[in-house]
Amino acid sequence: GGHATTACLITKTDTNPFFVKMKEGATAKAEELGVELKTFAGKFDGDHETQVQAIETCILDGAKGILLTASDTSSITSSVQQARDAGLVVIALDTPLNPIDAADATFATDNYRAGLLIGQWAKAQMGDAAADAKIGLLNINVSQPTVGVLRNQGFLEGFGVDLGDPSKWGDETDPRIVGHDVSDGNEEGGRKGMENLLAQDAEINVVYTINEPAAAGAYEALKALGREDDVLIVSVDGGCPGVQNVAEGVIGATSQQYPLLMASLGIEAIKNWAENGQKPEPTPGKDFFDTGVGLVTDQPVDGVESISVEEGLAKCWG
Amino acid sequence: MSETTQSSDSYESAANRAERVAEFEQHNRGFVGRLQHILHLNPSFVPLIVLLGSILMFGLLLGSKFFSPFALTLILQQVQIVGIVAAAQSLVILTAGIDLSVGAIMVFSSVVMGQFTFRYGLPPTIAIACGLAVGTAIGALNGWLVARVKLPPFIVTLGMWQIVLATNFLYSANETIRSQDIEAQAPLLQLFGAKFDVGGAVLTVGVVFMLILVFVLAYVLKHTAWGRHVYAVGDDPEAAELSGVNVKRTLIQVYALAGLICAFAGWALIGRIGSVSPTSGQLANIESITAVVIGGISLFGGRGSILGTLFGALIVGVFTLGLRLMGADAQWTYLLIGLLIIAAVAVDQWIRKVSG
Amino acid sequence: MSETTQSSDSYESAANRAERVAEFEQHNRGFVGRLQHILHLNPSFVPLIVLLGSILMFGLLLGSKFFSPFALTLILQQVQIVGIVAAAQSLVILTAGIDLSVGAIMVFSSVVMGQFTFRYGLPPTIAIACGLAVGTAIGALNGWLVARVKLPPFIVTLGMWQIVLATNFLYSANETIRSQDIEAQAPLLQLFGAKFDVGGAVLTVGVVFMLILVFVLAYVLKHTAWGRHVYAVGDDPEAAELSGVNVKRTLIQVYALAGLICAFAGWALIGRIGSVSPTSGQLANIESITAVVIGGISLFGGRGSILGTLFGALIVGVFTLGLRLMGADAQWTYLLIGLLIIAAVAVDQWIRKVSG
Amino acid sequence: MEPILKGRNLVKRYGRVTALDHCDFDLMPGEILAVIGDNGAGKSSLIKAVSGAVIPDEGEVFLNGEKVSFSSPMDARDAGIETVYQTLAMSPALSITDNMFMGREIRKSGFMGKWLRQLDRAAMEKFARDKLNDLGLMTIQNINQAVETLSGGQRQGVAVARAAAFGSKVIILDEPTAALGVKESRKVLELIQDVKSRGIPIILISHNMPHVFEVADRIHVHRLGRRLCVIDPKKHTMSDAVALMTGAKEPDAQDAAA
Amino acid sequence: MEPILKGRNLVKRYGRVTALDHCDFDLMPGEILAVIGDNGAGKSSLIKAVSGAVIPDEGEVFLNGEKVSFSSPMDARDAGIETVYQTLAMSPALSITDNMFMGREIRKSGFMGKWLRQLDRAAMEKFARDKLNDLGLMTIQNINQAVETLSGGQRQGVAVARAAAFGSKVIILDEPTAALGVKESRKVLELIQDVKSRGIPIILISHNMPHVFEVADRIHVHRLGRRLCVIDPKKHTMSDAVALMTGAKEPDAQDAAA
Ligand SMILES: Nc1ncnc2c1ncn2[C@@H]1O[C@H](COP(=O)(O)OP(=O)(O)OP(=O)(O)O)[C@@H](O)[C@H]1O
Ligand SMILES: Nc1ncnc2c1ncn2[C@@H]1O[C@H](COP(=O)(O)OP(=O)(O)OP(=O)(O)O)[C@@H](O)[C@H]1O
Ligand SMILES: [Mg+2]
Ligand SMILES: [Mg+2]
Repeated sequence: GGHATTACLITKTDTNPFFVKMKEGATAKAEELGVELKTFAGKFDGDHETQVQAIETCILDGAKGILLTASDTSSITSSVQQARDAGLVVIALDTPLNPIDAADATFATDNYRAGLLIGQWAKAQMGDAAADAKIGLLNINVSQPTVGVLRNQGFLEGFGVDLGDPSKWGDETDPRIVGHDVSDGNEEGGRKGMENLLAQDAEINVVYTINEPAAAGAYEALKALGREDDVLIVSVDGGCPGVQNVAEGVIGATSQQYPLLMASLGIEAIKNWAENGQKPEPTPGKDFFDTGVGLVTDQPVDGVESISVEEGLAKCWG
Repeated sequence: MSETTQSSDSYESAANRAERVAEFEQHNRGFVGRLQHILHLNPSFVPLIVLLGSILMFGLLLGSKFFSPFALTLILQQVQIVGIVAAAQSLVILTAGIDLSVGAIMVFSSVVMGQFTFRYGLPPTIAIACGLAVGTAIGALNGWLVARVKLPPFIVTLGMWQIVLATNFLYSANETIRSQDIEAQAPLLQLFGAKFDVGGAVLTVGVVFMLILVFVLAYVLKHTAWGRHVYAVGDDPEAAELSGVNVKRTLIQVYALAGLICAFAGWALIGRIGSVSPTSGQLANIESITAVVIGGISLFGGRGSILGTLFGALIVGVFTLGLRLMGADAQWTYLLIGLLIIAAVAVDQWIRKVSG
Repeated sequence: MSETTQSSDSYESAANRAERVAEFEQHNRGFVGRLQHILHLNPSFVPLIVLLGSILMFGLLLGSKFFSPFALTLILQQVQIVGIVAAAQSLVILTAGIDLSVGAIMVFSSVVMGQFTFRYGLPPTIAIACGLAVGTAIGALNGWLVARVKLPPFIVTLGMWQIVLATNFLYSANETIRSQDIEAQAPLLQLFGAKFDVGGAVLTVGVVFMLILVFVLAYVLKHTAWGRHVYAVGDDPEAAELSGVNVKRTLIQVYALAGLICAFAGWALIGRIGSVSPTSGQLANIESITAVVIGGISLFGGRGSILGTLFGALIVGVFTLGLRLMGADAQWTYLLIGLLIIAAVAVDQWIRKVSG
Repeated sequence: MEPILKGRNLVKRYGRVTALDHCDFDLMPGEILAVIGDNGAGKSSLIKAVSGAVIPDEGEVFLNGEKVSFSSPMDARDAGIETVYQTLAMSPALSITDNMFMGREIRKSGFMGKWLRQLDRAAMEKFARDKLNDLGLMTIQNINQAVETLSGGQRQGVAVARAAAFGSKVIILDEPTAALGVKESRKVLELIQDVKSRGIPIILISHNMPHVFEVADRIHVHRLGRRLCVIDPKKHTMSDAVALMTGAKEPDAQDAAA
Repeated sequence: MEPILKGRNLVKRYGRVTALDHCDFDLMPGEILAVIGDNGAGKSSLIKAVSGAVIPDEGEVFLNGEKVSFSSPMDARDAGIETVYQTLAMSPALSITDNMFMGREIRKSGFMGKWLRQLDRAAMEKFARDKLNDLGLMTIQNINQAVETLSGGQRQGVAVARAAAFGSKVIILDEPTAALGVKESRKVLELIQDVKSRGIPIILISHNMPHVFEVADRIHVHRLGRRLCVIDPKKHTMSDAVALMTGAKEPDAQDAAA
């Protein structure tokens, strides 16, 4: 249908449930509004080249707008500029570009805040024991994509650890940190990474994980040692299986994001741009439109705003 | 023409007068000589030596932290999936092929097992059988393309990798089946994760399966006709064909068997990570090929032993855990593993050369 | 013993009476026959046919959207990095090796160029020279390990891949150098991204570089002694050594040259993506090897042409863009590309067989 | 008498090269047929075409008067045709024993053999050793040596031993003594006589005229991809044969017809 | 007279197999030295050891009285020793011309050759064609054919042509006529005589006694990895030679000392 508005959705990958949901949200909204949607994704987290090619394809295809979760937030800006020059509206989803105004608008979760919330929660939850906690961190991979760094550093900040350089993980000197390992953001890597951390120090009692699949893997490793009940696992994402795991005590708390919301807002914005030439406005006081983060836990602590598991399940995206 | 015949016979008949079996000086061997001889006859012992050497090294550096039953069995557990997949990879590489689709077959089989149980409500036994069948079928298709259509294995399995992985994501809709659900409803899927104690060391069914698999394959490759054919096909397919091996059938069987083993790896994967996760196994190709090559099997086919592969996988496992224990951070570990892979093979070459 | 000598001579001398150069029946050829003959002599035309076929197919399916100068030059732009790296990969594969470190060398070289300029404030020309030197040095190290220490290329470059990539992350601290900064302070780094118009089609320096590189290498491989040595080394290194090729030197040169080309690819990468991003190029290995194999170079070395590699890279580029334009979503695109890789090579094999 | 193996009008082209050019071929029961001809005349191509190693572009092959079309060497082998190819067709990395028994391995008796399909290495090694001793290949020190470590002549000896041991209907030898020493060549000639006395016909390709004239019953002269003529070694001299195959002499009318 | 090429006490072991067992060796200037011996006696190992193709475990090699230690066949070639190995050492996928000129290609003159280092294919092809014609290898239809598509004998012919064309000090031929036809063998023998008349000494390994006795000046009899004796073909019969190399006869005292 050459007459309908065409929109593109470009995600980092389409294997991570988070992006799968984002795509579902966009597809549903596009159908509702009669927008033709084309979707693209990188082959792995950090696959920048495929995203560049996707933007070029969208320009060639005559799309009206692009929804983009960038793998490399600063490198992508030249391609984004090319698209904007060609008359497309480019909206960054989930991850702001660097600089943020490289995109026409940003509908994002604040990943740093997501990390911060679970860090604060974990600290409060442990109380005095937090002073000599033993922390293991399971990141995504050694190439340190920005989301991973933001979540990780947010968590450490929230937990009260001195960050060193906030643009990378691994340079902290706090003795409470047992180590950083990588998990590829999936169960397999989560288990292996957790085992490696446990081999370094079997007394680990706080575990940060990049996402809930990694958390599930870490839990399996702990279970194999019978230590699943004395370790606090925190995570980010808020997918339904993840929230379910919070309900069952696998994960202590998780920061929930709202990919469906971001995507459907994005489609609406493109439609609006195509028909009225209007660009969306940021959240007052911020330079982006914040789609919000919710800390999901059944053990709320003072000073950290959170929502219950029921609420989390109602809003989850799985 | 009897006159010419005789003339040729006349001097040649001189050859028939006496015969003696060749006896060359047999030089004496000391311990080193005997070791060399053993290594010469059993080249798979070379990676074993490298393995023992690296265990010893980390043992000396790290002491009881490394020499604990926990750490040592942990290595086995971490290596089991790669070990099983590498066994499949070894078979394929012995035929001078390569299988880039092993990881995809593994994870897709595990997804089939999980989804058939949870989406369609099939009994786990049937779902597992289906998963194994799917793996075998994909492998057989690989084999058919390699043997019959005569496409290069690299391309066939590269294409298949993408096809199977995409199918996997499309079919599973990227949904994980949670460990808790499996435990409650279909514990059979987690069979390979079952633990038992052997004198302080915790082994899992998956680890035992890996070990048995490797030994069975070693037997098959060495002591059955089929095994010899696999080597012959990899060594020189034309010569094998001319000397009476059904090269095509052997190839199809090898790829199908590799597919089946990968499907078992998929089952073992469920046991290891508890859940069914469609995003697992993305590094299985490269890790399995690494294990095979470190283990001394030639990528040109026909040479090497599958026991070597097991040792190869363990060498990588030992290094990885050892380095983490020594406190190297993730990026440094990554770097050092790269160095050590090269070093392990260099030592291997050196021992081979010395053992001449 | 003159009597015997004569007896042997007596019949053999009959051979010397007449001589005639063999002339066999030369069967007539029609157009098909002539085409077959051309393909037989120039096997690299086979992927060219597949390429033209696929362009035609997408042209018919997509019409002017695909047949526009913009779309067609877009393919060239999207393929340029893989094309350059695949040229390096071709050299290595022709020697029966494989280079898994190409992607790592590429990004690390680009990071060196960027960081030397921005961190140490060196003039861009010097920084670029350093980047090229680093790439060459890593390549030469690969070559030294393969040729002198006699390690398998797969392992050497696998290890080097990890080492270089980890070094890259450690050195760059995972920091991207932004396009705007480069444009302002060191536009030379973006040289390969410079665009010019050729009749509506927008070409970049990088695209032109890729094309020139491939043609120069094709010339060198076909028309110089060094090129023939590369083929000989890949064909049968032992025979090459015995017949007077300095196998070790040739290997080291090939790997070093591959490293240099990858460093150029790193420079081109800056031009393409504007910025210096240490996370780029992670798929360069597999994509370059795919292009090489689709292009008809044997992974066993010694056979094939580098022009084929260019066509191989373009085939993948055409498929990728075509499928995306047709609106296939990512997983479907992967699945179809997987299928098409296999199909492309199957067609290739078939044409070769028919042209016998 | 009907030939046991017959080729008619065989054509094989390799690109621009025509290796077989409408070639006929007959092997009579119980005979030793020598095939002689210049290098590149197409002798190996001919025997490859009749033994299933290449599939001819045109023409037909008959075994015992029945048309056969072998699609692989295995088919020919199953039909009782055993061939020593000029390239020897051995797997370099495998042992002598493995190579000799490739495709017809002996399994152990009893449980190990029946159920675990274990090979009977001892039996195979003994058999291999015996066959090599029959050929006088005494310098082979280790029967489990990889074939690639054998000297050129030793390798050829192993290939001949294999064919002689297993051929049941036709044995084809493509230059079996080319790399062999004087003693070993003698042994092969004896072996050929021996096989013939068992009633099995043999095709022998050789450039060694004294050997050919010593053992052959008939000589097929091959030239430029086809059969020039068939001569009787008792009625012609070696000089005649050489003159024919090099084109220095035209064949007599009755020979050419044969 | 000082030997031009001399080996002393050469030892080469392969695992359990001893291929050379304290072997001596002498090649005199301008002579044709034949090396004969059983299969597996170690003849090829010997010439590999003196031509740099294998590095002996023990022992020394002298060229023109000076100790040399070739670490690769290239070293030997640069010293003027040209060898045809039994395995022929050719790159199967490359053309005849490429193989003949491997490592000593001819470049075009002028700009193309000097600066673009372009090969002079026409000149190389002509040279190759001529050399093959000299050997009577007329059945080779296409000089740019890949070597792997040649018949066994054609391939050997190409290897011999290469050595003869380029050898300057010593030419070593390991069974150069094994796969050759009658006519082509004759040509090679003529070629050997021809090379000798140019003053270049030749080492000829062969199992063909008539050929050996026809051309050799001296015969080195190799047995069980070492030199058994050196005999003069004019003073001994072929039967003597065969008996010596197979161990049926002991050498005379003065020969063994030689
Ligand atoms: N696979 C092939 N590809 C191309 N040409 C080939 C191939 N095999 C053989 N030929 C050509 O066919 C012709 C006949 O070869 P063939 O091997 O049958 O000769 P031959 O009579 O056995 O010679 P020889 O006595 O040297 O073994 C030769 O010119 C050879 O170059
Ligand atoms: N690379 C190797 N590895 C192991 N053994 C070897 C190797 N090369 C040769 N041999 C052994 O060394 C011995 C001598 O071999 P060589 O090739 O020198 O014999 P030869 O006299 O040339 O025989 P032929 O006349 O058959 O060519 C043989 O027993 C052979 O098996
Ligand atoms: Mg032949
Ligand atoms: Mg020899």
